Amino acid sequence: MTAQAPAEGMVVGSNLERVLRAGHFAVCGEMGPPQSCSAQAVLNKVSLFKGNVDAVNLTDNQTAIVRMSSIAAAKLILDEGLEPIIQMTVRDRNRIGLQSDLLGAAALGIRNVLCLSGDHMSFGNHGSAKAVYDIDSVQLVNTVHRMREESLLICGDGTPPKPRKPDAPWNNVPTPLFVGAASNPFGDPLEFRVVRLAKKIAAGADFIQTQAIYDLPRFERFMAMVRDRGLHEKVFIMAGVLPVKSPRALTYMRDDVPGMSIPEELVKRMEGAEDKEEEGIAMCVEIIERVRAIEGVRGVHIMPPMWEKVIPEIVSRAGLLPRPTFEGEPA
Amino acid sequence: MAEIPRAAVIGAGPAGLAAALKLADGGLRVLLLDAEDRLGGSPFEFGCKATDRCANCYACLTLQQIRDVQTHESIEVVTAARVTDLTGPPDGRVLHIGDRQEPVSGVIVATGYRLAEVETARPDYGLSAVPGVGTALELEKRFRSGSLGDSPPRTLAFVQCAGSRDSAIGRDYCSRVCCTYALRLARAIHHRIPEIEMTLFYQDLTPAGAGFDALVAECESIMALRRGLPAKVYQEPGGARPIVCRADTLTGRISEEPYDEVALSVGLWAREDPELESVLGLAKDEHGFYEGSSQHRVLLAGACRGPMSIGEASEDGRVAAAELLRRVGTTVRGAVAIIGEDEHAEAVARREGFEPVRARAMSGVAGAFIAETDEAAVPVVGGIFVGRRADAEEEPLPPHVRSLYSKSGYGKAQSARRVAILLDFWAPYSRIAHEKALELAASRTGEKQRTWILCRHAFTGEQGLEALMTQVRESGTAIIHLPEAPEVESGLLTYVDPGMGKRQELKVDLIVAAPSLGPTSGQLLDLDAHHLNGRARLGAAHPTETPVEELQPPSNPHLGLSGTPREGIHVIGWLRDPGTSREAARRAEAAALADLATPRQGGRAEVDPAKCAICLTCIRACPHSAPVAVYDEEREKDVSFIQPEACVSCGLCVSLCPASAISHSSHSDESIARNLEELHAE
Amino acid sequence: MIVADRKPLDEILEMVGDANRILVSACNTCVTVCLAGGRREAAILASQIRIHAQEAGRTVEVRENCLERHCDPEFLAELAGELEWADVMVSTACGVGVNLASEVYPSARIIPGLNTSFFGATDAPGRWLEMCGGCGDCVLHRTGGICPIVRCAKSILNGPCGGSQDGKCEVDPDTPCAWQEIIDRLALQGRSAELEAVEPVKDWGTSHSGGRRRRIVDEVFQAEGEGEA
Amino acid sequence: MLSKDTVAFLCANGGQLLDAAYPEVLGDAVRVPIPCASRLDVVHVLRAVEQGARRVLVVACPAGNCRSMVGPDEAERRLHRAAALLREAGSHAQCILARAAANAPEDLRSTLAASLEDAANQIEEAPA
Repeated sequence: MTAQAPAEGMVVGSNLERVLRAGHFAVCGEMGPPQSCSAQAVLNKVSLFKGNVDAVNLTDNQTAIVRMSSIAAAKLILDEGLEPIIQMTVRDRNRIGLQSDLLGAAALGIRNVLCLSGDHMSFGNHGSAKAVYDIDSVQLVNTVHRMREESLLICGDGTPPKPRKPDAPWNNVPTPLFVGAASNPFGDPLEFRVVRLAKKIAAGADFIQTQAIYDLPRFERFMAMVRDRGLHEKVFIMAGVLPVKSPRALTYMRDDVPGMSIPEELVKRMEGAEDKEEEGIAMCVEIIERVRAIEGVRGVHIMPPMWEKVIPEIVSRAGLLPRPTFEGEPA
Repeated sequence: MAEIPRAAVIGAGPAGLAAALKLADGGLRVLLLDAEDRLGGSPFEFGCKATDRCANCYACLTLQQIRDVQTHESIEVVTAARVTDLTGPPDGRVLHIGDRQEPVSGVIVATGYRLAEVETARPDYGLSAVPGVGTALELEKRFRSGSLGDSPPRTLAFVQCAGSRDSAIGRDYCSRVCCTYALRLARAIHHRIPEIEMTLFYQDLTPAGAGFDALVAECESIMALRRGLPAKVYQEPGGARPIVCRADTLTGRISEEPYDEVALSVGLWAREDPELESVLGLAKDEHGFYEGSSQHRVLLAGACRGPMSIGEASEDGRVAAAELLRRVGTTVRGAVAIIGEDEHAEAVARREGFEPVRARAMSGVAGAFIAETDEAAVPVVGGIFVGRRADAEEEPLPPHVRSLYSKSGYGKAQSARRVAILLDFWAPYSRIAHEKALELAASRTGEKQRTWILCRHAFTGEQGLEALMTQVRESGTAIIHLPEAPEVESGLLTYVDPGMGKRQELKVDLIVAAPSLGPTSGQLLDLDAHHLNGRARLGAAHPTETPVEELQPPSNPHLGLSGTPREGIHVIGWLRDPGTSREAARRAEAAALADLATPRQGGRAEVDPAKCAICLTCIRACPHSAPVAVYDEEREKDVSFIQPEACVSCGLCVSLCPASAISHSSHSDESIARNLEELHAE
Repeated sequence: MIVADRKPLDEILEMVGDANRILVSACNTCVTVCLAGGRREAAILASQIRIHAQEAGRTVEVRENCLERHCDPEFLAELAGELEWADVMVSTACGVGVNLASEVYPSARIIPGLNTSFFGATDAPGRWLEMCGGCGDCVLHRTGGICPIVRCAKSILNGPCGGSQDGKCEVDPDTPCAWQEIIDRLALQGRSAELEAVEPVKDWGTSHSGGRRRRIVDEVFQAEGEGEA
Repeated sequence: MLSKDTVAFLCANGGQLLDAAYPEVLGDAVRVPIPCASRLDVVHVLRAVEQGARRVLVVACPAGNCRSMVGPDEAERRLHRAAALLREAGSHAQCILARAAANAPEDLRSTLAASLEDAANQIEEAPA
């Protein structure tokens, strides 16, 4: 499928942005960089995503476990022709480090960034690390937005192309990044989740990826509140889905992952299934079909933990193939 | 003070010991006499019946009282003493103790009781004749020495009322303490030797004080409690075990069951001492208990007046002592706050020489109490929180049921033809309800009138109630025991007869029942600006207002039957143990007052304001609310101050203070360090 | 107040090393109130040091004292004589006290007996909770009196994060989520709308990031030399 | 049989009375009278060990039988802390809390017997 990219409102012209602005139902995948410097480990997975998704999230030291930098991993897949979305948490870098990495990522051709608080370091393998949390995720969204729209850093300085010379006129260079933020429709308190989403939009978020959705009624309530405030027209909301291959994975998320809501009938359904992997895929496809029908949901974000090989099947069974392609270079 | 002759106390059991201490603390010199060659009276024989918790039997307090009289400089103890005469004019009485002649200002008789002669009174119980039959006291001694545990019986039966509640032998009164004694002993035995299967045979379970319901419930889960006393206990033919033969009062069936051991709960009989009775002019009731004396300033205390528990006897001793002190005129009294409505309490307060102040709340700590009346704030020496009046607001009863306590309910019930009186179904058991029901039944003498009393328990603990119960039974009132409340409709009661197991219907014209009575609405407030000459800043240990329900004091022998953790605050009546309207309840009020008039003895905790960091640790930790924050003008800062009257000198704050700013006058760090030096003294 | 915790004895003993004359110096201010380093705790530590030496077959001499405050040089003057005698001083004051005592007595070996933890308040007898991060730029008026800097594990100014569940923090299910508390508190005060505004990035320059902080009251402070002028 | 290396802190309303009536139970232990178990001071326990005690015994009242309400519980908490402090300091002194009313020597005896047996077991288990 080839489509003409609508130029209207386009800010950076990343593949993801073009898909969304063209009104397609977008599909993102997610990849955890390796706990080593193995580039091969990253490259091995590229084929699973290519042609099946519009962009791939590269996690930033997910669950506070040290992994290859998301920017480096992003560059590796970018070179293979796969579009990355770098995740960026405020846990490990202060405003200097964050802005420096944003400039660097954009320089490498990365065009999408997802701003996060990050899992607390007490969950990871360096529990005794010093927390940074200089700015929070909402402020990071605004930082990226400002670097792109106003070519300004947090401190108010511009981003000139060359080192500053006294009295020399220059034009600041904007940092072209399509900025996203996360939203958890299942965190407490529910009403405030929508307020916080609004704050992220006000801060400049272009797209939203949600926490993995299992509890559809609650997600529907959330989306209704989103629509009541007209937020779905101000931001591209992509629903998170997470396929599982065992009931244990569900109960683990229910009991041990903060901010998750897992209906009991799904656990029972997985427990009763003969082919658990097949059931997990079927369940995921069903959820994609359900969320796609909800007004205001503009795409889906598939995050199979350590199970990337299932992506092609899910995307295909959910009727999301082929993915749109665009002629010409991004604007 | 030296001119006042000594007061004599005859009998050094709990009543006599308590009386002696009270008199001595009140400023009199005391001569404490006992016929035995040791102090302690009957409770000296009893052991501790605690499980994981204190059983509240008060027996251990006797040792404390003995220590206190022996170390009190105003008390002389004479054992193996025999009172032979009381001579002289009213203002110059002389007590003769053998050859010794001692001028006395007054005499308190506290000679206690004796155990029933079961061998002769109830030979059919086989005591001293059938192997395996003994008294509960003997059983307790074997339990304490460990010999019971070394070779425990498989089955053990307690038999209540051996020698009491038995008109055939002229003892138609309840000994009041034996049910609680046997149940506590059984619970203690179960705690240590759970494999013994125990059964207790009783007529009615007689409560003694707060917590009885809980004790019964606990015992029901560890042993069999069976209504109906044995007719006899005899030796197994060809065997060695005692056989308990009885007719079950619920089912009417006769059973003969062997037990490895049978323990008889021996009743309390009046002591007989013709010489003493004649010397002191003691009048006796029909059962031989003392009722009064014809002599000037001869007062009675404890179980010589009738069966009572150790705790009651101690309180009774204090009341008698307070009375004697008042007559001798040595005590300083003050105003006392009465919180909750009770004319009796006020009358008793006046009788005891206090000025009652009817208050809605009180605040402060001992030594600095303020009673809040509708008009003013009045300083008082203490506070008595009483239960509410019986005709005050009540907890709701089921429809069609009138309150036994309301004037209209009671009045209608007097004239109606067929009346059912329901006792402890919608309210915990109370002796006052029982008394009222019996009075109501006894007043219904009309020819066509019929009365049924339905209850879970029927008790006869109070003297006089036994006879009343017999009277109403004989005049045709049916007393029906049910494990749970009957179904109630208008004029109709339906229940399952526990004997026949069949549903029964009872048609009546009126149903009255005892409702549960809510507490009085008084409050104990915290310190405010009135206190400690306006210096008090905060007393943080308690919320600013303590509703009286929350003042429910824990059962604790050291607090007596009315005391609370806060010195000077007593809780009595409905809030504590709903007794009858008879004398015992009045004496509990008097005992509470008696405690207020005596300055507390013992050491003190004291704060060094220079070291105090006003960290509030002591204020928060003290269970007696003795420490308060006050403004120290010299240092221009808040410091902790321990109100001496409120302090019980336990030393808790001394050992907690992080600034080591609190010292203890009798147990200082230095004196404890000296004790520890003994470690080197090889 | 400053809330602190006794260091494990092993750590203290390692710092004390083979010193024979040991002074344990307590502080009668915050650390007394939080039951970490007052007279009593100093006496306990001294006793432990003696018992440990005894078990090891050594003899040490331990003295104890308590100053009103370790954070004022005038009170520290009391230590002069004792420090002449002592090989080492274990301070059961907070870190402030250890700093100042070391500055006043630069040649003395002064070691910390406590780990200084936080600025907190008594929540219940025997429990203290951190309440303030001392960031130098207070925002409590905007957060209903609840400090997001120390009460939120991620110091989020636009909270809560996605891990807040049932009012609890994702880091510790026993800890309330500060942002849930802020939301509830502002709702109680009818100020929920205020939370819609994006809180801008914080200036940490007033906090520890700015290096050693100082506070001067001109009215009282006299710079060196000024006094004589 | 307790010897002089045992220090017994005795509450005035329980332990002291028990000891007066049944002195054989505590044998030669060094008696330290305290007004209530809540006067038990961690510092005093440590001092006792400093002075050579190998065993510290506190005789407190049974639950619900304390004149000051909280003495036995307070004593238990403090003795617990003292035991931890002693272990931290490398001492093997034993800390025992007995709850016995004044008229319950058998309760004190059985607590002591159990504790002494525990101590004996610990010594046996410890490497030579």
